[in-house]
Amino acid sequence: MFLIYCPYCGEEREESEFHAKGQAHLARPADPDNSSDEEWGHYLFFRENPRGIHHELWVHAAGCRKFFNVTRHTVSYEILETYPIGEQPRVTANQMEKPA
Amino acid sequence: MQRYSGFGLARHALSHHENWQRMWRNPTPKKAYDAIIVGGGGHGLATAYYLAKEHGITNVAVLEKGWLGGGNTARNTTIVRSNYLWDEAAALYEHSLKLWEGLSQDLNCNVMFSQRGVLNLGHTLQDMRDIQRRVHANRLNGIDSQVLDAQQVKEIVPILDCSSDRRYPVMGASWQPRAGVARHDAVAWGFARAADAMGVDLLQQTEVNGMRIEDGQIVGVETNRGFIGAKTVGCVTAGNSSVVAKQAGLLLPLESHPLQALVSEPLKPILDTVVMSNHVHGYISQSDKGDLVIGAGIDGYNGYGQRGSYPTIEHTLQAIVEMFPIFSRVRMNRQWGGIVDTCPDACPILSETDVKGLFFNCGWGTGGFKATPGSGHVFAWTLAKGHAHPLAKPFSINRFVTGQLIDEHGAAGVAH
Amino acid sequence: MSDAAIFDQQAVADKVTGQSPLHHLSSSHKTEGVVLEEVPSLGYLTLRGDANDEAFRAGVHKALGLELPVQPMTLLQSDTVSIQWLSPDEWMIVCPGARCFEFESALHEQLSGHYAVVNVSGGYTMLTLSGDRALDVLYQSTAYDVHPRHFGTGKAVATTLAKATVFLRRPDDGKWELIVRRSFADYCWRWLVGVC
Amino acid sequence: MTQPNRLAQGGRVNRDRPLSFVFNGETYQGYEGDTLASALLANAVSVVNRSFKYARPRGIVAAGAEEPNAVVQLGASEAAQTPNVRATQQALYDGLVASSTNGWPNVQRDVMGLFGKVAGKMMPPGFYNKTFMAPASMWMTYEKLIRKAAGLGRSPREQDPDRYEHFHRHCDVLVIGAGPAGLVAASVAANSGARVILCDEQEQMGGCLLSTTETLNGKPANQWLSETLDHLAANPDVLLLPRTTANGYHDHNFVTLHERVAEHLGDTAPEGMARSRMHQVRAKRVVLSTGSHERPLVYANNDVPGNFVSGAISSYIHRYGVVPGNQLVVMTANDQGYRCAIDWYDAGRNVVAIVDARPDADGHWVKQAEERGLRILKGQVVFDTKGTKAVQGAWVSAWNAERFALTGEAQLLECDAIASSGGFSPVVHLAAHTGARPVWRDDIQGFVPAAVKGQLPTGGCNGVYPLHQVLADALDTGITAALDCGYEASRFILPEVDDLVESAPLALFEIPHTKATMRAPYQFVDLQNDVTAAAIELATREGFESIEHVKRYTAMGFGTDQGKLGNINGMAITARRLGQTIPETGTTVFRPNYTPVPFGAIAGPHRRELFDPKRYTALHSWHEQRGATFEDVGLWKRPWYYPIGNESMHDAVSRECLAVRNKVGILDASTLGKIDIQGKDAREFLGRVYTNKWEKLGIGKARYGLMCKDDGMVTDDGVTTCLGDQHFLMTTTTGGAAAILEWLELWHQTEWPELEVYFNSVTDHWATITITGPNSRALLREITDIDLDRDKFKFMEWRQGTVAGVPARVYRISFTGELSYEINVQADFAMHVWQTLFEYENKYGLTPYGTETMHVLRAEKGFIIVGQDTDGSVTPEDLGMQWCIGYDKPFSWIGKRALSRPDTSRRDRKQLVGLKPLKDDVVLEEGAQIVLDPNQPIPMRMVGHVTSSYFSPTLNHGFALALLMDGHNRMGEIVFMPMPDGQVHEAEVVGTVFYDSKGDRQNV
Ligand SMILES: Cc1cc2nc3c(=O)[nH]c(=O)nc-3n(C[C@H](O)[C@H](O)[C@H](O)COP(=O)(O)OP(=O)(O)OC[C@H]3O[C@@H](n4cnc5c(N)ncnc54)[C@H](O)[C@@H]3O)c2cc1C
Ligand SMILES: NC(=O)c1ccc[n+]([C@@H]2O[C@H](COP(=O)([O-])OP(=O)(O)OC[C@H]3O[C@@H](n4cnc5c(N)ncnc54)[C@H](O)[C@@H]3O)[C@@H](O)[C@H]2O)c1
Ligand SMILES: Cc1cc2nc3c(=O)[nH]c(=O)nc-3n(C[C@H](O)[C@H](O)[C@H](O)COP(=O)(O)O)c2cc1C
Ligand SMILES: [Zn+2]
Repeated sequence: MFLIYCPYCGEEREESEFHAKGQAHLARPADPDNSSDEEWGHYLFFRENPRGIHHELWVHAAGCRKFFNVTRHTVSYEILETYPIGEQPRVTANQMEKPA
Repeated sequence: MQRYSGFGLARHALSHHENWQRMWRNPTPKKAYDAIIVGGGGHGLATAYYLAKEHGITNVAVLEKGWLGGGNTARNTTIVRSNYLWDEAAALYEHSLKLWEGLSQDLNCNVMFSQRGVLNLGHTLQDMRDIQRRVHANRLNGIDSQVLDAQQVKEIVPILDCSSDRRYPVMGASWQPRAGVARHDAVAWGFARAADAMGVDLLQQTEVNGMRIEDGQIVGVETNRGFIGAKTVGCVTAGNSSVVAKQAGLLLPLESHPLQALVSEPLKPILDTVVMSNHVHGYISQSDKGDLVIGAGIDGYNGYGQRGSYPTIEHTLQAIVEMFPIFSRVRMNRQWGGIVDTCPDACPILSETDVKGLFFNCGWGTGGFKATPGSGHVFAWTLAKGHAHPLAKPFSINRFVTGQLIDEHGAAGVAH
Repeated sequence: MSDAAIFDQQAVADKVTGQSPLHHLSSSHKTEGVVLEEVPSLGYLTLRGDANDEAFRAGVHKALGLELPVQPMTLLQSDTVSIQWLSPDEWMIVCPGARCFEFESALHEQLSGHYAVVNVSGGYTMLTLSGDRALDVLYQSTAYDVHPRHFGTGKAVATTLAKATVFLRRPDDGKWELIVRRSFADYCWRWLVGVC
Repeated sequence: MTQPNRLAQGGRVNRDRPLSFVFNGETYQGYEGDTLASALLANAVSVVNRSFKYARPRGIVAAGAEEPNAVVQLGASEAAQTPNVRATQQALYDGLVASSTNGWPNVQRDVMGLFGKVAGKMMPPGFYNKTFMAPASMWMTYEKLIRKAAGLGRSPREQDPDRYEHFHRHCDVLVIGAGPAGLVAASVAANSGARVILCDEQEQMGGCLLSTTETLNGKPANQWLSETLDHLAANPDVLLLPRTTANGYHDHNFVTLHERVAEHLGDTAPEGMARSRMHQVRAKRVVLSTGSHERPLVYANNDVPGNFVSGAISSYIHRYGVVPGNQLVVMTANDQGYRCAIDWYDAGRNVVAIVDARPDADGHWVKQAEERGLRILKGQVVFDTKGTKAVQGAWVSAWNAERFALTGEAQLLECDAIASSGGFSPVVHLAAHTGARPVWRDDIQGFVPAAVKGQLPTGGCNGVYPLHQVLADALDTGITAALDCGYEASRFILPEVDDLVESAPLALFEIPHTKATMRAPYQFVDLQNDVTAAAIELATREGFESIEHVKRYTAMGFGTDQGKLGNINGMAITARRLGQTIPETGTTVFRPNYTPVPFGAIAGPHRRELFDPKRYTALHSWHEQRGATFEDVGLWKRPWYYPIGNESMHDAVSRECLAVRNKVGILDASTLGKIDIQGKDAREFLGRVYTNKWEKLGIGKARYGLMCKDDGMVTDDGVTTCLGDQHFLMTTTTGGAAAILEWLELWHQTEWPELEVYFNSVTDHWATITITGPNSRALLREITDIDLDRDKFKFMEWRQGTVAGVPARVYRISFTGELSYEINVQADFAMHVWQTLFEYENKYGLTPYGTETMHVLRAEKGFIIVGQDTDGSVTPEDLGMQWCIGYDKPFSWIGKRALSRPDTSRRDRKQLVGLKPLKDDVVLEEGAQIVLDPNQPIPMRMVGHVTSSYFSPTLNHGFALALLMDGHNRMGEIVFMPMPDGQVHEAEVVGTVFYDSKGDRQNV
């Protein structure tokens, strides 16, 4: 039962106020009409689905209605950061692999 | 293999049960096998069993990172049915159901497959339309399936509250009499024991953490116990499939989510069938031990933690109490979660990959227990021949590129 | 001023009476320690715009006589109007129903560029909770921390009320305001009466 | 009746308040303050149940949550039946009625017990899986018998008369367990200014202080206890919750507490009171001061009633003034056993012997026992029990711990109670719920909680046992908790407690027998599930080497006690059989619930009426008064049809349809999703999310739009109107409203933030009243100032004005194919407008119609319903809606690319067509599957299905819409729908528009 820090409301809120929207930073191919079937299929369906550090998209549905990104560990469920759309994560899997 | 029977049991009782043999060996890994199955869940073990039994390929290892049958096989609500909507899915699950019907005898292990019937309730007009559509399709596919009205539902499950003043009254249901439940652990153990008896090496505590690929051909896997060679590798790792795929440089159209279930304390028999409701969202049966086995919904986020969020459990029990108000004082004993590998179209992947010799059997998501024998059977064929079994063909990974999805969402009621 | 199509939706003929979403229930419920009441027929305006834009803030101030709250979860109020922060670019303005168009027009007069004002008066109603046990009612209804240490006067949040959503506000020490959506009002009312 | 085992004084029961209760049909007396278990023991009721598998007589063994045997059926009435109540945790109340859950005809004489004796040997673990396979056809019969024998209590057959509450709580520090550790930690945190919740599952707070003889500040523990509780209670920021079990510890410090508000008061809660209450707590820090469970030892026949864990005996004596017997033998591997013996002796009963498995114990309690002259047998063990329904003696022998064997002569000590203590297991359950594995500590021979963020184990739970150390540990914990939450820690003066020297405990779990494990009498590990040491040995013999396999093969820990008493012993026994250590063997996974929680409590008030919100439109009460039947659409209640008198649905719908086609009908369309869209890029945005074009739509005009997901599948549709050059009103399907708004925001916020546009829901704000039919213009004209002239206010336009004196926007759009107006007014005024229209009811034949009629009328026109005629696998092209696809729009709109994928561009996909049954009176069944050859064998090749089907009173025949493979090329073909009853329906494939194909009627 997560407690999620909404970067817009500026406080932690109950998971029940949010919707999880899957993998973050999914870029729609810039030129869909000229993308291959493989590219389009990958964009639509293929996902990182990592065991460990995951960057994902959430929306504060019952609160400010804003979408934002969450870096979360998919085993411990620990939330390591939340950050607005357009920003890049500070905590990444590569970083975590290195000894602290 | 020591045969099981009532008579044998009596004989063993006389010798104080001191002469029972191991169900399976604990072998040391060989350097190489003809085929490696990654994942010792029900599907992986069934694959190994049918490889040995139907295709004579016995130089096989099943690599399991934990204990056999400890993944989703250990944590599902054991509902077995075949009343899927689309022809491709219906054919695969019905193939499986037919195998279930002789499985205890085939494996010489009682998997307690109990054909007590499954009801999928409808609570809205659209539910009923979907039910009718599915039942018509089932019937023409040769699957036993009927549409029932609320009165008929009430006759089958008198304790179900079918009154019209509920928030979502029961309008009717689909009913598959041949469907039911089975003893999940026994299924894994039965396949394991039978596969072991034919020479399959079951390697527990053996985690695959890398794939060795040469010139686009798989040559073996790296494990915590060293490299093990094989030119045919079948991955049957359910919730962890994306992780294993990544080791081969592959991305899959999967997301792993927590799916939870719970049991009540054991009760005297009170519920004789399986009742599932998609709309109110709960499903329930009573195990032979007496506990009510209740399935919850999937959690929206990705998770490998084998646990989910509390509101999901809360909502599920609201649904159960709504359908069965008499269970209000029954108590929840234990809850747990599994990691389900969900596919965008709620159908599995049984497929070759871009790596020669490397196959995946995954994406069963919230509903693959029922497919255990069928999936193993079809996947063994696929591994043995090197290309997809006719029943597996529609379930290729490639469908996500071409767009030929088999969308079982909603259409099949609850996904279990 | 945008090109938005607006008109005075409140300007009804004399004989016309409005109906609150709770007209079929009683408008107040009292039990020991709690008073639950409906305040019907208020005016509600959704305001959208850029809080970082000084002109926008100034325009709102001019139109409503109130600062635009830019701190998350704050509620600013005057005798007639209140503004509740809903998100960095969204606010809820509550005023007497009869003056709604006046404020809506004033905003359009003062604002320019990328902004929006939407009359949503038909879409909400307000419930108030007061009494010693009001907190107990809220503890049973929302997962948000309403303890006075965390939810001081002048705070306002958008959160959940049982299985509905709500704008929960604390305009003064003794009273809680709950703004609920019209179609959910019956549910919210019954829920609150149930836990009162 | 007397209570033979009740002491004349002592205990915390109120002897002035006798209570009578019934157990298995006999009436007994206990006192206020008793548990059902203490009252049964006071009355010397020894057999309380029969075991699950072998039907052996069972008695009470413990005094708390860990009790495996005393699980009873409670309730005097049918509705109040409560299965599987743990007698040790059920407070006694006057009139309590309970019975054993197993035993036929009764627990004293159980015929299954005989069967268990004979057949028990035939029932090793896994026996089900090894038998009942032949003949296969008999299995379902066998299964019925197996099921009959299973289960503990029974479910009530009537509805629960009680209600349950939910409370959401927030605090700085949640302290679970109000023993000395919890009390100190809570006090320190509270004194420091933190918001504190302190809960304990027992009727009274105090934990071990309730039954200790140790003194605090030189006074009986009770003094310090009540002072401390009073002090906490006086703090307004402290919430004290007795009778409250923390049953689940979830991620991010979310803990569920179950408070038994009225379970101690009676079968059903008193008027106005909930039976129980779930507190859902969000805490910054959670202090786990849950103490420890004492482990019994595993020896032969250790299940015979009269066998106890030693601490339970102390509890019964000190808390309830009950001594469960006269002659006690204690077996212990630590000093706890001595305390039990001393308590027994001090209560005036006889201690036969203290059997200490250690050769040389000499701690404080040992000396105390020696001072009392108690007989102590050192280096010896109790390995077997004499008796079946009650303990008659203990078989004792010297033993060799290294060789794990008995040595020397066995001797029988006659007694009527045996207490054992193998050591303590910290109550780590909650600490492990979020996935952390407990950590083994050799020094205490137990598992303690792993380090988890936000979690602070202390006292017994942390493996700290001597009271003075517990207090010091808890003080540190309280300070840490306060500091972690940002408070300055306050001073707290710990009570003075003697530092009593204890002798070193021995790690002991099972006791060898003269016979090998497989041949020895049952040595129970898990009493509730009849799991024995032999069963575990057998499991390992059969190759089950993971503790999780052992659990599942033997059912160890599966019971309602979840193995609180037996699991660690089972793990130790497994470890020994596998030749490995206990930490190598590990524990099984701990999961919620700590103790079982009623479904009703978890469901809370979200039942019946409040199970899910019912959404109502502003006109709902009118529909009700008019006798409408309602349909659930999403959360909404929509009028389905309005029967008059005894009219059937068919008749009502026919009447409503004809009224629309011939006169005028009225529909409450308020549930449609409505989204206000403003901004200079609004038009561009619409062009990206809809399949069709929007750049030219002028102010005052409306257009139908289709929306896809990026996989090319239709997801929503509706009419969007242009209100201003940069201002639009989008309508969505009723069910899709919230999802579509979120969908638009998703694209805007994540993909195209540069577009200047705002979306706001106005679904609830606008009420929408549709009047449709040839008379609609005349009707509306009666009450509007808008110029309705057909050329001034054209189809697919909107106008502003007043209707019935209410400012309104009127849209001339049609979902029926008739001349229609959709009147939008602020919802508060909808009823006025609606009622005003009905003043003309008779003049124009105004007829209210519901969703069913709406469906018939729209289907006659070939208008789709997303979700009924589509199912997530249908493209706009499949629907034949190419007219609604902007192939050449500059932006590659959502869904466009997917349409050219190999499968989506296939020509023979399933496509929407009309079906006209060859027989006029046939109405095809919705969902019916279509075949081309009705005579083929099963499995048949299906080529599509009927999506919508109705009888058209206008056309006077049935008609349908269907998705048909290659359907657009099959016009005029005959297709077949085989029915379950053997009938085959035949229909001709036709276009989707059945009525007014030119669309003249809506344009009049
Ligand atoms: C709560 C719940 C309820 C369900 N209810 C139903 C139901 O009622 N009916 C139904 O039909 N289905 C149900 N399912 C789904 C069903 O459980 C699964 O689809 C099915 O059990 C999958 O079987 P499997 O053998 O593929 O997977 P698993 O049993 O999960 O086996 C996969 C194995 O792979 C192993 N593994 C993973 N990674 C590696 C690695 N790198 N190296 C070695 N081994 C590895 C895992 O340890 C695991 O043992 C439910 C699932 C859950 C969680
Ligand atoms: N060798 C020894 O001397 C020895 C060994 C073991 C225990 N002890 C005694 O144990 C004491 C330890 O004190 P403590 O405070 O840690 O433990 P405690 O046993 O005194 O208190 C623990 C409390 O937690 C409650 N509890 C447990 N699980 C709960 C749950 N899930 N929800 C709500 N309540 C729950 C119990 O009802 C109990 O009241 C010492 O004072 C000592 O006397 C001594
Ligand atoms: C069909 C089924 C029935 C179960 N019945 C019980 C039960 O009666 N008692 C119990 O404690 N657990 C029961 N469990 C749950 C298991 O104890 C366990 O939680 C589950 O297998 C997941 O494993 P884990 O909790 O060890 O991760 C059952 C599980 C399944 C799948
Ligand atoms: Zn927010």
